[in-house]
Amino acid sequence: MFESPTIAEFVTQSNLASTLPGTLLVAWTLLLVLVDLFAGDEREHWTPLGACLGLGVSFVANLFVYAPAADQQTALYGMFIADAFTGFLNIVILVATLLAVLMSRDYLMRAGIHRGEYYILTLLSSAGAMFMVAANDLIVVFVALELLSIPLYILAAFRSIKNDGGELALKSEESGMKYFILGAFSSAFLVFGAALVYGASGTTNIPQILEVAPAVVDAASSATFYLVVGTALLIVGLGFKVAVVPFHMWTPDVYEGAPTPVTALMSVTAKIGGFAALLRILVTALSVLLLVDGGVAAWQTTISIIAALTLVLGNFVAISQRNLKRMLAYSSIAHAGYIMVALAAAGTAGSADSATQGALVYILAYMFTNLGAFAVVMTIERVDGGGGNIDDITGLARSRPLLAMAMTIFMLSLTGIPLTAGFVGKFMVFAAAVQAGLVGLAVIGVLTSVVSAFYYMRVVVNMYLRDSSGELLPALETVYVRWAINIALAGTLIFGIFYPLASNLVSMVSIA
Amino acid sequence: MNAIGTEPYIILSMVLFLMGALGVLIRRNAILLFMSVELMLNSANLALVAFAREWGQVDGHVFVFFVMTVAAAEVAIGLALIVNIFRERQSINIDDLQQMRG
Amino acid sequence: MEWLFLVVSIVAVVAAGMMLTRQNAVHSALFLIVNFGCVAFLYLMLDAPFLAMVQVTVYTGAIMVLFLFVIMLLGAETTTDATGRMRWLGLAGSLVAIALLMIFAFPIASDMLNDEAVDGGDARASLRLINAVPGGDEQGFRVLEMGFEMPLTDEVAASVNLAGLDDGSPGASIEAVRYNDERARSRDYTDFPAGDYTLSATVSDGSYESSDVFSATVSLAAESAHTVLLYQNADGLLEYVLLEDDIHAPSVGTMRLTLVNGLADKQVSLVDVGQYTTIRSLCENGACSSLLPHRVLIDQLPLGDQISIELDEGDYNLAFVDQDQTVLRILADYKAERGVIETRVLAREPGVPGSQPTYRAAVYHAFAIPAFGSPEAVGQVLFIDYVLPVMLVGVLLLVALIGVIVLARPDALAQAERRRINRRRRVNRPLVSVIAQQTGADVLSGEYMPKLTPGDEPAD
Amino acid sequence: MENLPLLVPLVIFAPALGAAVNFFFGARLGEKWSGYIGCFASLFAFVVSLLLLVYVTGTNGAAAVVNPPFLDGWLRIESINLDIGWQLRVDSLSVTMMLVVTGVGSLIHLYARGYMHGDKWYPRFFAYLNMFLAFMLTLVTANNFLMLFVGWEGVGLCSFLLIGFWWDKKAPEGWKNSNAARKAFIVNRIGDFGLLVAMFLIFWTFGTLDFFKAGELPNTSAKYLVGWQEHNGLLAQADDDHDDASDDGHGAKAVCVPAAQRSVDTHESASADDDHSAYDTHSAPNPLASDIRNLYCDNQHFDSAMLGVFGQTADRFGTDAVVDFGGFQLAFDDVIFLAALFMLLGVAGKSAQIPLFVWLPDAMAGPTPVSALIHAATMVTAGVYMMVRANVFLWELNHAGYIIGLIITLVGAGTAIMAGFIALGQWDIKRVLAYSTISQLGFMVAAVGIGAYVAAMFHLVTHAVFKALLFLGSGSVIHGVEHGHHHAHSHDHGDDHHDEVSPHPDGGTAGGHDFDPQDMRNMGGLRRRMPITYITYLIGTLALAGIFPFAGFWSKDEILADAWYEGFQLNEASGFIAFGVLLIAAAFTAFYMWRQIVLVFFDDARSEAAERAPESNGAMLLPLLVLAIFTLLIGFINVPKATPLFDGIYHAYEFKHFLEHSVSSVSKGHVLDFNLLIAGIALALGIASIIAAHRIYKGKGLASNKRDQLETGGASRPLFRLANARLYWDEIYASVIEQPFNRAAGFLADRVDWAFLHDYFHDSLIKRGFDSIATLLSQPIDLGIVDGAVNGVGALVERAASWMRRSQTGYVRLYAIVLFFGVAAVIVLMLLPFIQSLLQTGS
Repeated sequence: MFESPTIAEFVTQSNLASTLPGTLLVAWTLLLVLVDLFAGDEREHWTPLGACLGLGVSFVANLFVYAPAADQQTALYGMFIADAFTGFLNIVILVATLLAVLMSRDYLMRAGIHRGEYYILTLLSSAGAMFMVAANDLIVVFVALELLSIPLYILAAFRSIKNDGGELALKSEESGMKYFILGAFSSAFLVFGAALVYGASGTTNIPQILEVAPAVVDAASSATFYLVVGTALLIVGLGFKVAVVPFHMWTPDVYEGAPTPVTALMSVTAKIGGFAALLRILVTALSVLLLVDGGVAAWQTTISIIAALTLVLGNFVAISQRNLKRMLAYSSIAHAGYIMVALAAAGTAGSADSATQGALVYILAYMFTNLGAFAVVMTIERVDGGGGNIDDITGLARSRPLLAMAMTIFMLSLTGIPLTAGFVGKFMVFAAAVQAGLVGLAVIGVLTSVVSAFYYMRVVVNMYLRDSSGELLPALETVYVRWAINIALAGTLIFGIFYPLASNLVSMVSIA
Repeated sequence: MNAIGTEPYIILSMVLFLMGALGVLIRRNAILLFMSVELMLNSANLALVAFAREWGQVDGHVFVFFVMTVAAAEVAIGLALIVNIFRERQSINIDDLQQMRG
Repeated sequence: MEWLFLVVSIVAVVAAGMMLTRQNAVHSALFLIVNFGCVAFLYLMLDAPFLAMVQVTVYTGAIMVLFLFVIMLLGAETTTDATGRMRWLGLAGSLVAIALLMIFAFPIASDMLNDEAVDGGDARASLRLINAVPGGDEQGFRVLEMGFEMPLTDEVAASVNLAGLDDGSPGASIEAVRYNDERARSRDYTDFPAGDYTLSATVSDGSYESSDVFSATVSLAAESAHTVLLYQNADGLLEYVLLEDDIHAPSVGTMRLTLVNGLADKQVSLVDVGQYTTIRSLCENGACSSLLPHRVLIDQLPLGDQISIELDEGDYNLAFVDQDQTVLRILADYKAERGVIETRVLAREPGVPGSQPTYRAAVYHAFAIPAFGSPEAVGQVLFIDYVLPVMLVGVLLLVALIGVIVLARPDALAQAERRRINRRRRVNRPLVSVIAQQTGADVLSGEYMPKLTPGDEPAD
Repeated sequence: MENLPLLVPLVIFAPALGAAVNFFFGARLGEKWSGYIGCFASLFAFVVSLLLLVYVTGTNGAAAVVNPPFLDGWLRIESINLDIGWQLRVDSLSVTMMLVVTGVGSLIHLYARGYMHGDKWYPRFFAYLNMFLAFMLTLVTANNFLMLFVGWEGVGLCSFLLIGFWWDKKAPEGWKNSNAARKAFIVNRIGDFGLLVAMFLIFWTFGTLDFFKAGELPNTSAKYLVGWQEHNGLLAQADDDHDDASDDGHGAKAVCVPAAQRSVDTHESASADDDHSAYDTHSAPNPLASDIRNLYCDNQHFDSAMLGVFGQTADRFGTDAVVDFGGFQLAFDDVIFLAALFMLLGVAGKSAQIPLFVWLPDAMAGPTPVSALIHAATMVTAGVYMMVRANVFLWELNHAGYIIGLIITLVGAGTAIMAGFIALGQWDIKRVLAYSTISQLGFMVAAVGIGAYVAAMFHLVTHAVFKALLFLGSGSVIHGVEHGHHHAHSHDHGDDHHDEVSPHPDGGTAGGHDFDPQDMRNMGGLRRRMPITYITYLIGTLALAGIFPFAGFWSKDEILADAWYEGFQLNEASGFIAFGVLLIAAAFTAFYMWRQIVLVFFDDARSEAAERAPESNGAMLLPLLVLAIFTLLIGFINVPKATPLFDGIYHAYEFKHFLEHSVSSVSKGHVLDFNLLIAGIALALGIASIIAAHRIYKGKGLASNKRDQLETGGASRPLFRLANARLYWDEIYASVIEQPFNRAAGFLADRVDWAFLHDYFHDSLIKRGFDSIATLLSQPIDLGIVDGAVNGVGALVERAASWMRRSQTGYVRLYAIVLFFGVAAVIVLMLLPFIQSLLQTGS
């Protein structure tokens, strides 16, 4: 007979304590479902407040669980890995979600689609991201990825619940559908890739794959083939989530159509989840296996090419965009390219740590900056969907000087100007790339960031140096949104000016 | 008993997988698109089960179990989206969804 | 078998092809069901009966029915594939797919030609250690090391190490099992590849670190489980015995009880003594001299030997007796649960020298290997090792639930609107009907309604 | 004295604090206090700079590296061994720059208080100015390339903000301002890219970005070590310390440096000794250098990797060292050459050299104090400063036969003469000065090219003073004319118009009519109306024209003398080029400046506004006077050896000796006596040009139709037209490149491809392609090559982008197939390395 452990045994054996940030968030959200059910219409602000509180609880739990000196440990029978990497990214995810939630309430009220389920889905999606970051098994990667994505599919289509046939509802619906179809399509590739890796190595546990992989590669049999093709398909499946070329096509459409806070959220958490899984799988499990020549992983070429394509395409197409959300969508593709550069750098033996740290700092900087930019875009959007074009922000410096200043700083940070967080991230990524011998990639990165100045600066120029073309928009600035922008601004500047902060935070991170 | 090796199953699953992928490319009916995705997932499951037998572990079976559950969740959401879209546009032709582009 | 596989796979591929090409969505769905059925059949061929069942019920039974339901609900059987845009997609996609298939098939096929046999993977064997040596008895237990006999003064912690015989690769090691670990679990087994090994055991107590007790060469077969039992022989020296555990599930409705004798000077029997009270009265003085009518289950087991019996489900009062019919240990109200595999090791408890020795019948559970691919097999892994994904999938289903409710219930928002329209209709009915007459539509709500003739006007 | 360098962070923090206060509380403080704070912050920084000067002179040129504790480890990535502190460097070079920046800056702050009076963004202006100072000082005090880059970017940002300061003006003016700002920013980004690449190369090569490590002297590399030690009596000390290490005292020397190298170096330094080398009197043992010194003499294995970038360069240059770039290898020397080239690109951007000079004339759209401070005196010289800082690179490269010096000289001299020529034909008073600035920057760059680092720095300093003077003077003139215009027209148009007119003096065109207060055709006769402005402007002009004894004479003469020496004594091509070209450019300088004097100040007023122009107020005149006095005196800081009249009165080459402590190449260079011939030629040319200009313009005013005298003259007309149209570069491009292309296009399109793929090929590809090339090429060059390039490339990029954009059709299935192609591509890519091994098993 199968002996099941008692609850107490389960808690101790499974090391449940180290999964607390995620599990607490899930549990809190389940409570929130009940609260939302019984709170009634007149207390509908309970759910967003509860969501913020839940994020705070999870944040505190995270601080306790991932104390600075905490060692790497696994939990839940090897499914979950708790290390500095997890802790750091958990914080980034939680802050991102908090900002998105802060942005959401006003937007939903304005659009007339305020429903408590929105926050529940948001929180569960973030919980999915948190588990994905900590995944130590391909199965968990897959399931957490779906938990991350499926709420986002729904949220992308959230405007359509109003069902008034308006343009925005249609766009939102289309966005959700496109995201869903392509997401499911790419998930299938991911599953097949995982199946092949399992077939080659006989395990789905990431560290165990690492143990088995060298022998598999040496065998040069069909198992090798499974492993390589499986790796390729894993790259495809996760590359879709992080929106790198050529798996990026969904991004602009989905970003444009989805409600802006959702766009902001998915542009960050989905990328974090995807990159975390890519780093864990490629660097941890599949790095050694494919070290073909001179300590360079065989996937490095592939990742480098993807990174270069992403950088070029993302930055160049962004130039010709008029819609701010679309521009930011392409810009987010481009930023995925920069993180991809770090990933490629992690493929050189010995530089995995610096590359990972660079990627993490980049993600941190990108999180603050991008969410801030989206928050600004959201405030100037109109209910009917107007106001999101680059020409609509002309003269913003006059009507909303502080908002314009914030946007300027976000744009500078996205460009990578010193003293902003964006520069710190770019610097660390390029430094890692150069150290890993990817000078060409670093040069492409620098060149494309020069190109990126072109369209980011156009926003600034439009705000400051041009007269307003039409009537000035009644910008939406309530306390919530203002707080979101303030936090994002503070993060962008603090991490930009006090450089050691970011690099110290990630200095313990090591996943190789 | 196991006269047939793993490889034929894998090849079969790859064939089915690629047919599913092809279905996503050529069908315009959104529901059929989903069915094609289901076919892809299903063929991945077949590969997993074949590998599980090869390794003599049930981990592969467990993976299949999760894939099935996730597929069920995805189908629920996908069909809800389709119904929603149909209500708006009286069409589930996927090519009609191209309001956003460029 | 080959032909069966060929037929099923051809049907599966043809069904998939039909699914892709049918214009009618219902037909496509039905062909997909055929395909899924074929896959379920393949699951059966692959020793996955449980998954085959799930495939049929969940996929074919639930998901595809949902598909069919939605298709018919929307009346979308033949939603136009007629728009001629991007016809090249099919061709280009097929070319890439064929190219990919070539890439896929070539190495696999070449490998298949090289090696037709099924690679059974690494066969695993399991091993555990049971320590039946109590410490603390100064007169008794000794470990022979370097020609000296040393008394063991404290509890003995024993360790076993398996080293591969051929290549010296580490097989498994089991650390520091103490005598007091009386209740062992099925998970105490350590898995390692099957093969020949050098087995060595060490013991240590409070005063002596790691003394080698012995080493021996053992051959451990695949899919087997072994127990190393450490006991003390009649001379007070430590010995071991390697017991092969029968880990296959016991017969239906029974449990399997294995008795191991860890007592040097006794031959142990296991007897079933009907009534509890009688035993109790017999042994009030701590000395159970003889037993009333009883049924002997195991008779006269010598030191280090083991015997397994199958007990029917139910309550028992069991007693261990020695060759002199002295009761060593009584298991009152013993519950025999079906499916349990249990090992009882009779050993002496540590005690004060000179006093009456007491005995214990330590219990060790063994695991029962469920059949590969059976629900038990999947379930065991699922709910222990994969508890995290199970949790996540549960949350995911909740998400799907919420999502469907949110997406498919726009009426919640529309209700207020409809109430407003209805209210207006009540008030302005005559006016609305006049307008509706002329336009054929309800201009206020935008909803279409039948034309009203003048005679239909409400009377208010 | 020892602790004085610890003050150096204040130099940055004072302006930064001023900027922050003005930014956040400026509106509440009001104009008066906001101005006070700005000026005080600047003056405070100036005082600190003076204290640092006291330190540097008092400790005989000791360099100090200050590492503010709270910014320690500012940039640290342990995994790749990167640790860049916010180190501030105090040595003679940085102190020179600090003094220029804060000194001129303070005067301009004072001036701006008067000039910006009444502007609605007054506090913001001072906040920007202070912020600029903070960044500029960050740049000059940096001890590593990264900090330099931070400052470099920061001043670019401030420049952007200040050029576009009046972006909110009415339509044409505001647009012009904002476009100018954008152009400056984008062009500078191109330069920054060069600098970034150079930084990457340097970091890759040296593993550090520090110029010098703390305590390291400019000459502390293995090559120069012995000479340095011997001359400082350090070897004896080292011997004492290591008696037990070696019985023979000379053995200890060998520990430090290989014997063969030692003898050579000793010889070199001995010969250098005759030329007042750094080693004899001016370089006392540096108290902070003790640890490095121990490093060399204690450590048996000298490891140059412990040095900064320049120390390592000096040590490894010319050896067979190679730099491994992962995939390929380059010789160490070649890498330095590449880095220097990329650095030159950065210099071209920031210091407005060919081909990136185009932003600077447009930058005159900013307020005049900004033009004076940023676009004449300080920021634009950052490039020259950086090259002087990197003199070790250039020195070593030049002496190893690389043509970097020639390239730099060509760029600098070409810029000098081209800008000088264009300045001849300009009407806008500030635009003349802008081209003059470009021309003078060309002088400095050319000086760097021929290895005359001191001359470059010297000219930088003097130019900062007198060009600031000229700009401020021009501001005063514009201010006056503008006010005169208001007085003249307030009667005609009534009060409502008066209100409409923007209070900014530069923005005269506001209000809807065409009067341009910057156009010299509207001036004349201001000598009488604005006497103080006139006098000071005259002094500045004479200095710029290189007339004895004003500052420009000394610095320009030194550049020419160095060029002459380089060309005629050493037979270097760069010297010939520099000498010839710069001499002509100097003549141009004198001519266009005197033309300006005559047009602005002499003769009769040519407009009502000029007739009524009032003298500026005291706040503006005081800086003019101070700068005029400095213009008279500053040239004497570096009087050459054996100058008649001055020999013995002044220490010869005071400034050179001052710089020797930080610019190591200087001490290795030659030392020239005053060359009467060259000075005479230059002076004669200058005076001749002035006389010529005077004869041409004086008394005749402008010819009919407000045309220039040169334009009416038969022979000079084409030349003037050429200058006025900024050399017709657009037409040249059109005829040389565009027409043949069009002809070829026509041939291909009409004959070859007419039938074949006509629609697609002809219409889409060739026609559009050539159109875009034509568009690119026909961009008017006066808007700038790079303006054209930016727009043209921008257009191409936009076109490519929109092509890529069109692939985003919105069809999900298309997205899916792209994804599918991606899958195939990734699989193939991943399989490539394994195919061989898989094939082997397959066969």
